Amino acid sequence: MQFFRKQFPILLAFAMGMTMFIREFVPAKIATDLYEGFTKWAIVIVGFSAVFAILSLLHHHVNRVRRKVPGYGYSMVTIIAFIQMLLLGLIFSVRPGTPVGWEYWWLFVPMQATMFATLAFFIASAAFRAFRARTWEALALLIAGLLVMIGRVPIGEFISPYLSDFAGWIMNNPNMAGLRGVVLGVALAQIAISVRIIFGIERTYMGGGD
Amino acid sequence: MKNNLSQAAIFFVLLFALSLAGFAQEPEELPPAAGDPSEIAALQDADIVIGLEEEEPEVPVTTVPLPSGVTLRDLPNDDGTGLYLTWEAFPEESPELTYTAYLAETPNGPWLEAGSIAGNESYMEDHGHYFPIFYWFKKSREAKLHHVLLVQDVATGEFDAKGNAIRLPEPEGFTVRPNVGPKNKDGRPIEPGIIDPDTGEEKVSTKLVEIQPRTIGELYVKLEARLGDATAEYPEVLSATARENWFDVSKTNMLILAVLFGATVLYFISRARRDPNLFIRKINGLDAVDEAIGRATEMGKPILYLNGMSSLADLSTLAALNILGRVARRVANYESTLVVPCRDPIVLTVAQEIVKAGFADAGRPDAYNEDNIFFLTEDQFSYAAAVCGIMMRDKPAANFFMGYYYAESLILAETGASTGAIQIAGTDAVTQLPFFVTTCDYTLIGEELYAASAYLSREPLVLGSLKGQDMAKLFMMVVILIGTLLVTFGMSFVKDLFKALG
Amino acid sequence: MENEAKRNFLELFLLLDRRIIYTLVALAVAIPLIWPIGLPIRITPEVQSVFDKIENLPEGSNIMMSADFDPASQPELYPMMKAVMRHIARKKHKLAITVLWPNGPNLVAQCIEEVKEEYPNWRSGDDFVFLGYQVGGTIVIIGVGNSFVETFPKDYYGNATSTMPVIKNFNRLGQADYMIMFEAGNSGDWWIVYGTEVHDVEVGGGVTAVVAPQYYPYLQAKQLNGIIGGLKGAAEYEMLMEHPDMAVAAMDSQSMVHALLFVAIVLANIFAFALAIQKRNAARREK
Amino acid sequence: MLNLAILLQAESHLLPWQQSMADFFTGDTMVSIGTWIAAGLTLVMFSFIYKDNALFRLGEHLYLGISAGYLMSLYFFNNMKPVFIYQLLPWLDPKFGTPEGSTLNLWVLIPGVLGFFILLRLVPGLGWLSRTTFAFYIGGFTGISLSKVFSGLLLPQFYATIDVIPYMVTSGPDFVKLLNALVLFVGALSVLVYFFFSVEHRGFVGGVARIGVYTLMVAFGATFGYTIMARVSLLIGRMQFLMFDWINAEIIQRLAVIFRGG
Repeated sequence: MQFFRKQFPILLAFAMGMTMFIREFVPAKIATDLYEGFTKWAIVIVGFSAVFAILSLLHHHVNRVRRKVPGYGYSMVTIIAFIQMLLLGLIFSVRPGTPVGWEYWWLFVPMQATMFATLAFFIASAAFRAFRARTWEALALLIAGLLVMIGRVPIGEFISPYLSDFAGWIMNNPNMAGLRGVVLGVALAQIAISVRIIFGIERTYMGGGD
Repeated sequence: MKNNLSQAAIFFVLLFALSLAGFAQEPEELPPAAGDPSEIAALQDADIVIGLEEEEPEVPVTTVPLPSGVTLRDLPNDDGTGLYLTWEAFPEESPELTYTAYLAETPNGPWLEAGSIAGNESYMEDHGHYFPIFYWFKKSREAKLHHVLLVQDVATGEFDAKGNAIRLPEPEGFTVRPNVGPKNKDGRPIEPGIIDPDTGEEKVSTKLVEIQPRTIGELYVKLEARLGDATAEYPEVLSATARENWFDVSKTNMLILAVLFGATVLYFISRARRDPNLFIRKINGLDAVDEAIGRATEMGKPILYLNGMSSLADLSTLAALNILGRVARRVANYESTLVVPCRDPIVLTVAQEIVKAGFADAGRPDAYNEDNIFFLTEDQFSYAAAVCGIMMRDKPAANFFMGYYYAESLILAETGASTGAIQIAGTDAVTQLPFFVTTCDYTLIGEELYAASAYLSREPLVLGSLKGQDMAKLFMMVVILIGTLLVTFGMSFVKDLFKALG
Repeated sequence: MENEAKRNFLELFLLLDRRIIYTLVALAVAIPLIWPIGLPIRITPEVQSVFDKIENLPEGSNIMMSADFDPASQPELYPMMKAVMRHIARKKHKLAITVLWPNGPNLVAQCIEEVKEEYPNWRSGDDFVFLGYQVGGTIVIIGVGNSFVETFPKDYYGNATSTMPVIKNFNRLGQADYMIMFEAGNSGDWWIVYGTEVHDVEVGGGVTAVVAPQYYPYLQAKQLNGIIGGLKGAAEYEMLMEHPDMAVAAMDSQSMVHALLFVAIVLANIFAFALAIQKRNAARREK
Repeated sequence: MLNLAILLQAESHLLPWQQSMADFFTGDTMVSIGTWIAAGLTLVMFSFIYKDNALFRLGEHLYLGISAGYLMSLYFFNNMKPVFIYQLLPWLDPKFGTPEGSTLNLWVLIPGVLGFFILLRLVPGLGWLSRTTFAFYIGGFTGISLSKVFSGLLLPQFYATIDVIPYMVTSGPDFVKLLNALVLFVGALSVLVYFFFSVEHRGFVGGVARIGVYTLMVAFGATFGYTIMARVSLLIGRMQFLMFDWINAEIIQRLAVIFRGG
């Protein structure tokens, strides 16, 4: 029993990882069948994990209501909203022209869009009160930021085409060079993590579950 | 420091040794590159003669240059559904000259057009995926000398209800296996052209019947050259068998680099387990952290520490928790309190353990107060607003923003800056770094956060990966320098080695 | 020495009350919306190359589209997607649409309804197939690379995809002549790494301004053929389409707010710097 | 309820009752009701600027519930039904028997069981079963990503960095092109040096690292400028909605109609 709890998942991860890695270097038909088969199965598994994510969110809010945690009224709202959306969705489907489609467009979109639109006000107050060139690096950042901010907008192009050309130059050259260094670093980090997962050294993704 | 560079040198030598080996291994017998002199001469004379005679120009007899050295072989690096024709190219071939290949299953059977190319395109170096050794080692010397015409899975296409091809003229004699489509109630596959139960007559189904690319097996191919309306056929009918290849030679560079890099990471992780103090350069971000703690504790004001908005599955959250341990040890022997509001319940429990251990290490287990490390809320913006509330109320002298952040980072950093606190940030969220840099006194950028956590915790997994990635960066820098140097002097050899042909 | 009453102008500016700043921003947005200025919009090469690619493709060629965003970036990417979809409907290209972010499908469905009003004979099944949303992110990209029908047996509306005319010669990502992806995060990297690089498909990126800079390394490495960046990119595309719409209408306000923020940051830094010098001189005078 | 949902016909030919429902929900009355509710919610969410208040938290939780309900029915329609349920019980598909119908595919049972193990995490004591599923899925996916990150991300970006000088120089001797090439080449290399942790940043290496930092700062400057543009666009989008779709359409036009009509 202990084997299935500890060793088997690690062996399975190693076997799956190696097969799917080696398969990449084999052009034969069996390799493409393996690739397509794994993808079809993975989509079903991911479907269940998505349902699990929603159930655990619901579980969390139901607990808050049951234990009368302060602010459990908000959780009641979430649960009620969830149930009515699910029922209407299952009966009438979710596309525009159905109750869910209506709620999506007139309740969900405005709320989420506005939540992020509030950030514009915070940027404005930060512009007045917080964005300081505290160090030489911050000064370089601010100068580049201001040039791009004004150069990439019609008013900048109106003031002088050189301003917008220079903003374009910043985007295509220093910005590109800097972020390419970051992309190369991130790619290496991703590969390092993949190696650790396949060789069973990294197990956080397995999660507790016991 | 010395041994790190020596290791890099070994990899470097190994890679070059490999590429020299590539030189030695001559690809399968390729015909000599020299064009057939008589053909070219005939072509040039014809042009001059016509130009000279001024009176009534008789109809110019265009002789179509017949390709020479034509061979047909199984297409490498594919799943057994392709062959390729190759022949020498003439020095300058006009685009009007087109080569067409016809194929059949019997030497004189019905011929089916299998593809055509113009005179000045589709050379061997254009198909790097199928001819990697040529691309890597011989491209610079033998450019534009070998034409290639691919003969690949011919019988794709759609069949209508009656089973006859819609797109491709299908002479009989071809064996075609439509793949097994949907089955009806009693499990029999639904063939095109089923009887419609309601109306009784034949129902034309537009069902996609996906044709398996036929495993070509033994095939006969003939090549025809055409210039204007004059055509010439290569006398001999060639034949070859397509085979399923089991190793994609064009991905050898990727395989070697992946194995090398994987081995490096594993090697350094095992070394980090034996000797935790592998060398890592001084991270001046950590001095900024100590200095901020010092100034904050002088004023006796609290210190605020955030572990980011993401869960334990995120590397930067783990790094943030490592740095929290050090901050806790430093704050322990002063009077000021350490406030850690959390967004993720699991991160909360880990943070509590780390701070308790930190205070214990510093010999002040009594100073640890669990209420200072608490769960706020999981909603992104309410969490940010609640933290701003703490900043305004308790006026902490130092704010630490470590871990992964989303759009709300601006709200936190701006409120913190306006309270005049010293702020240190560390994140790998590229989109949020600009706001931290302009509003904080010091920012750990991207991988510096991981390096700081490796520097502090000396945890083999993080330390080993970091050193492994460093070796790969060293290798990249060296190859970029050499590759660019060679390329500016016209030798693209090193650069080609790193082209993803797969 | 300085008493509260005689606080000089520098400090006043730096401690400007938040409510004043907010009203300034709100005005800078509202006024140009009511009285538009009509500043000319300049086309950047990154947007031009995406437009030219779709314009020069022969009629009826296959285009893959992926809308990976949610209402949080709807104000930026919705006008962009609508302009590109209008262009594809006008050129009568075959279109296949997938959505990788869970909250996104209804935005695409709404956009299709609006484009259908302008192009009534643009029909699902014949001219486009809205494959809808499938869980899995990268796995869906790999699945779409293998076969649409197996990854999306039913499209968003519930029709079977296997019998759709548009699917007949457009059933894999590899069969696409071009791809346009609308990204609000790094799922665009997944499309490049697991989709277009593997199947050798040219791809253009319609991205929110937040992540636009991160796509320039792909542009220089020719893994992307163009970038439509933020609402400004959407406005440029609308101008290229000669069909100004929501994005173009917003450009004047965008300019005004940017000008306001530009001035604010510059002045704030200058005043803060001047204030610091003043304090240091005052401190030195005391010693 | 399961059958009712399955009775839904395809979009191209909606059932009569669906067509009337669609007309109702996209009709004028529902649009103007929707506009008023949306405007109200927009103002509620904007109230967050002043301070985090109860109404904002209510809105946030309402939005969480709606999104979760929408996702659950979406997963059912787009994922569970066509890819799993119909493969297991094809006769549930209203189009069964026709070419568009689904066919029995028992292979789907294996991922189905593995997926069910994940749901067992909700049951205390059975959670460890889900480790096999994670091992299968994440192990396999990691193998794929290990090779694809090389061929799709690392090598092309690395190749483009070496290719920088010729890519610029070959297109004609032009000072700007050469300058750009140098900026790209030196910038990318110096950023790599900055993120190199095995050598102390002193002397020459320190100098190159500083160039790296400043290149990064200009790159972050570009991100800074563009992020401001993004947030401002979001605000303009919402103001456009409030001013045109709500105030103008719902208030001014209606008043105008009353005055002209009266």
